[in-house]
Amino acid sequence: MSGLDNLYREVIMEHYKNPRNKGLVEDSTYKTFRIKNPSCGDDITIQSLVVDGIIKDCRQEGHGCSISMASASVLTEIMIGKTVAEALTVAENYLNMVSNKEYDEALDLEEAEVFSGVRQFPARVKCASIAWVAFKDTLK
Amino acid sequence: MSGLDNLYREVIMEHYKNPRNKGLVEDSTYKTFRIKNPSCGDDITIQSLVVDGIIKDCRQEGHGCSISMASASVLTEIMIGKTVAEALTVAENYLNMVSNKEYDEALDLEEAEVFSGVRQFPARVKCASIAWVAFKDTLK
Amino acid sequence: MMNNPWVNDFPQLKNGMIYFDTAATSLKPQAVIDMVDHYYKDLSANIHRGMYEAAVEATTLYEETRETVARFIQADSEEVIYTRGTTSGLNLVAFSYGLNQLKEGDEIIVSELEHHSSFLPWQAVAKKIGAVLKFVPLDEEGRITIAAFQSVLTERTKIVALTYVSNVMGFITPIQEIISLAHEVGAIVVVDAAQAIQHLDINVKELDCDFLAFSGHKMLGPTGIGILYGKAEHLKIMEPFEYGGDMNEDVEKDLSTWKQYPQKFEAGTMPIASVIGLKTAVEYIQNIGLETISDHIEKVHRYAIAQISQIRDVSIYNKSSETGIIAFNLENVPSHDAITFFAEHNIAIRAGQHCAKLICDWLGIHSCLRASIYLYNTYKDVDYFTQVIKQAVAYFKELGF
Amino acid sequence: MMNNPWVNDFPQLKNGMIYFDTAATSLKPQAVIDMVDHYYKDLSANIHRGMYEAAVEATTLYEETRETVARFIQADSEEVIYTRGTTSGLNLVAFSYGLNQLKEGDEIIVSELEHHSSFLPWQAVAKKIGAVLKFVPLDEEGRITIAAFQSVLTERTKIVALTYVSNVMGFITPIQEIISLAHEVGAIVVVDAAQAIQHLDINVKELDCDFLAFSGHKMLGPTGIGILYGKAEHLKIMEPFEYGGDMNEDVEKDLSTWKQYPQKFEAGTMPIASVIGLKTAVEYIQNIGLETISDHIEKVHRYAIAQISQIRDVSIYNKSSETGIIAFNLENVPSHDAITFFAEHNIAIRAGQHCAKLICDWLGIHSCLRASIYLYNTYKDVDYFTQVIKQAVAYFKELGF
Ligand SMILES: Cc1ncc(COP(=O)(O)O)c(C=O)c1O
Ligand SMILES: Cc1ncc(COP(=O)(O)O)c(C=O)c1O
Repeated sequence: MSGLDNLYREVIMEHYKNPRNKGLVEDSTYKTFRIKNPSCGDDITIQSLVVDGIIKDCRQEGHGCSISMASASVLTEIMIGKTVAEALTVAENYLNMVSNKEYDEALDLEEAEVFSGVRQFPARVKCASIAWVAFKDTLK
Repeated sequence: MSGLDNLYREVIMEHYKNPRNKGLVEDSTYKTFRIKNPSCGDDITIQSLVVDGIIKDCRQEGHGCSISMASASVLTEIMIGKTVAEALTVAENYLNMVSNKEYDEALDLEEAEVFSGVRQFPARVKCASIAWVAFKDTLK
Repeated sequence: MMNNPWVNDFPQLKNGMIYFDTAATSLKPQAVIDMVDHYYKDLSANIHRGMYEAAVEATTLYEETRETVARFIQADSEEVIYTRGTTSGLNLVAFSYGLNQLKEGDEIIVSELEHHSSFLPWQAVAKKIGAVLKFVPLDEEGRITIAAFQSVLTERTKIVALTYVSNVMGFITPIQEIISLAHEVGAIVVVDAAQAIQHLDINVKELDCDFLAFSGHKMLGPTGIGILYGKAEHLKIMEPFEYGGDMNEDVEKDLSTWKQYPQKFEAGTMPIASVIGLKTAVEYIQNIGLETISDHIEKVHRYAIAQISQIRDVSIYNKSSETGIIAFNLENVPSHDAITFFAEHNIAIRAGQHCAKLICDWLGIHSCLRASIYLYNTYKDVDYFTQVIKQAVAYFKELGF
Repeated sequence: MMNNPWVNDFPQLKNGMIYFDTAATSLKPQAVIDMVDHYYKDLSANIHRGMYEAAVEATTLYEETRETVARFIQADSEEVIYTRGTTSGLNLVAFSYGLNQLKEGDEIIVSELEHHSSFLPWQAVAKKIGAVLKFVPLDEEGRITIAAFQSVLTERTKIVALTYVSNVMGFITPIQEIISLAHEVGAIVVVDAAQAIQHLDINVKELDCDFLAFSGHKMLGPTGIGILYGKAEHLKIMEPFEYGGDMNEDVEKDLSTWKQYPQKFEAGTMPIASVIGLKTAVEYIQNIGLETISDHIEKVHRYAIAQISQIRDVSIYNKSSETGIIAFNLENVPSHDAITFFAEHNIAIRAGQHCAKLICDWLGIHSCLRASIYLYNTYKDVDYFTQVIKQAVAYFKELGF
């Protein structure tokens, strides 16, 4: 069971039960991106507000498994306040980490670090990635 | 080589080189049926003239391998003069013989008997059948 | 409790996995694997056009498969078309028959129980033509009933496209009665038998269905092969769906002509190894007998329902399923969280929408777990499964779900 | 003369058959057979939606195949679509791209060298739309030349659908130059690579082709799987060809949306075992190297031509073929008579029109024999073949042909 416990870390459960920055805003200065994963029923929307190259706000909404929900919540918390360049670097490294590819281990992924357990569960990589992929798209 | 010699019997070669009843007639009282086998390039047309239930004439035309050409030639020779019912019985039995199914061995297939060697060559059954199938269709 | 005499025929069960995912794809008996192997090792040869021994044997097996399948469903062998699978077969009907026969305002009856492969082709055709999709209202259990079907059947109904057995609910559609009602108004009926063929004795002549499609890989056969049955009178008038080698009679620069059905629908090199393997799969099923198979499934299924429905915090959506499919959720646990627990315990079940989103919508859920029971499942499998479900419920509860 | 180091990899050669029929379908190396077996024995599981180990491994192998194939032809992996074979791939282009992009009067360039699978889909599309089919005039040998291509290329040309290597003549089309000329007038180029992929190092980015299709079974891989490469910019705008499970993003009763390419073109359960086997086939070819393979074929082919062209009463139609295909006839002997003689001598060659009737028409013959040389053929095979041809000539002459 150590594998599973590694996946369902306390921080993750905490974010799942108390999601941060949840709920979308109706504001066209936000960039919005939605991703659905029809095979599992995940449906996540991310919104970002970028002002002068800095992410001023980041919102999330949707439904799905605990990993996808928690990773969306963690994402928004981490990203607010970062420059777009920083945000992209963190997102890139996070996505590489969860999919067990090479990533910059020196880089501080902050709370997102807790998703490292996903690496042992290839079938859950998508769950942990979906919000972050949507986020990257809001910065395009 | 005995198998091959069994296939290329003298009678067959004789019909191949001197085809009987070759050439179609332009006469709408004849029933005409054409079959093409696109994978081997066989192309055979059979014509029958039936008067009062008796096959008065039978013509053939086309191109293909020696077996298909000879069997068309033998067909026309055998069928002329037969009643439609007799003709169908002979054709049915011939087709069963070449495809190695059960057939009435007591029935006289006349010269068509020489095609019995085809049974050993499943891939040539179509060659030996094509004219006879077309013939049956002219009687429909 | 008796020992399951078939388990040993399935090499994949040797590694201790508990396989409850037959509705996605079935395991393959050794005999089928051997047949595919035989083709690749000894017969690798393209069919219909070779004269050498391997080509002749391959061609013979290939055409014998058609006859075997035809006898299995009581069709004539010319009415049996090889396809890539159920999906391809249903698309063939929608685009080669539907698109050419329907006109604006015509009605197509489907249901929310349809697998996407039975629904989306008709949605696409309806959109192209301006035809109208109508849904059979499901009863409170989620079933298609005859009365509900009658409530949407009209003189404008031209196509009825329904699943024989739902891949989520496992319910059997009263298809025979539906077919005869549909024919009364001149509609044709396309039956998705992907989940029926491995459970029910299907006689297409008696059903009088117009088309019926299924997949080899869900009936103990290889991947990449499916069957489309079509009534001769329809196949005769249909245009080919794909054009290419082997389906034509004559090719000229300006005009070509096609072979008779079924060949006119089989363009290019077909999945020969899979076709041949399907023959063995059908024979394997026939040797055991569909009645024996469904008896076994029914017993194990009843046992499973009795056990699982006693577990608190588990919702089963289809307790009365006739075909060994159990759709369920652990309360408050998204199915993708739950499934990982089962995978860790070497149990193969499935989570998600099962390519049938409309029935999830109807159930008011985002997704669910699906366990499907087949021939090679045992009471012991169910006991272990029950125990793991209990553990899962406890585990996720403790995590705070 | 060196021993052929690859013969032993091919179990089918163990029974003494001389296999000169690779252009129809290739033999399979043991490694490919083992991979297919591995799937059926250990991994039988539907992909993309399972969490258990077998499903995860099957999914991984399935997607790795896409990457392996992508690297093999220098494509991006999203541009690699799994199909049932070349025929299906070319139909997909004709009906999903062609039918929607062409309008009346547009011109489609094809040639008499086309396999029916590369010609008939476009003939059908042209007929539906009122587009015009134009044929590249072949040179005296039967080749497509750049000058001849230019003579039919106009501002109205929208599609160029040509074979890379002819399956009867074995000639290599100067496709790279043709592609760049076609692009100058804004036409797109669909390459039939069914006979090229196992001989030539193909770099789709360098070729700059718009679509390129080939089959697994002709390149040492399983039956029932093919690849369609398409440029991202085209795939993006194309409608799906088949609709069903796994290719949709959202399904609602009234409207559905599709996944990105390549998934939007892969409806329903794909031929998983064959996909996975294709990976091994590509790797087998890569390990040996296409250059080594074509060197070997060229040597054996040159040797064969030298031998066979000395036999009286044999006509060879393509002495200068670059790819090991020999199209020939025994004088006055219909090819179907001749072939039986070779089959009796355990030589696998092919007779007929080879799904390429237009080139038979062009050659002025009804049909011909075709021997195709590949990796596993040896000089000894050629010696035996030569001897049997001589015997055949004598045999049929004596019979009176
Ligand atoms: C040049 C060419 N194109 C297309 C095809 C069709 O390939 P398949 O039958 O695998 O679909 C073939 C092989 O038959 C071929 O040789
Ligand atoms: C009811 C039903 N219809 C259609 C399909 C599609 O079958 P395939 O994916 O083999 O084409 C399936 C299986 O996925 C199914 O369960």
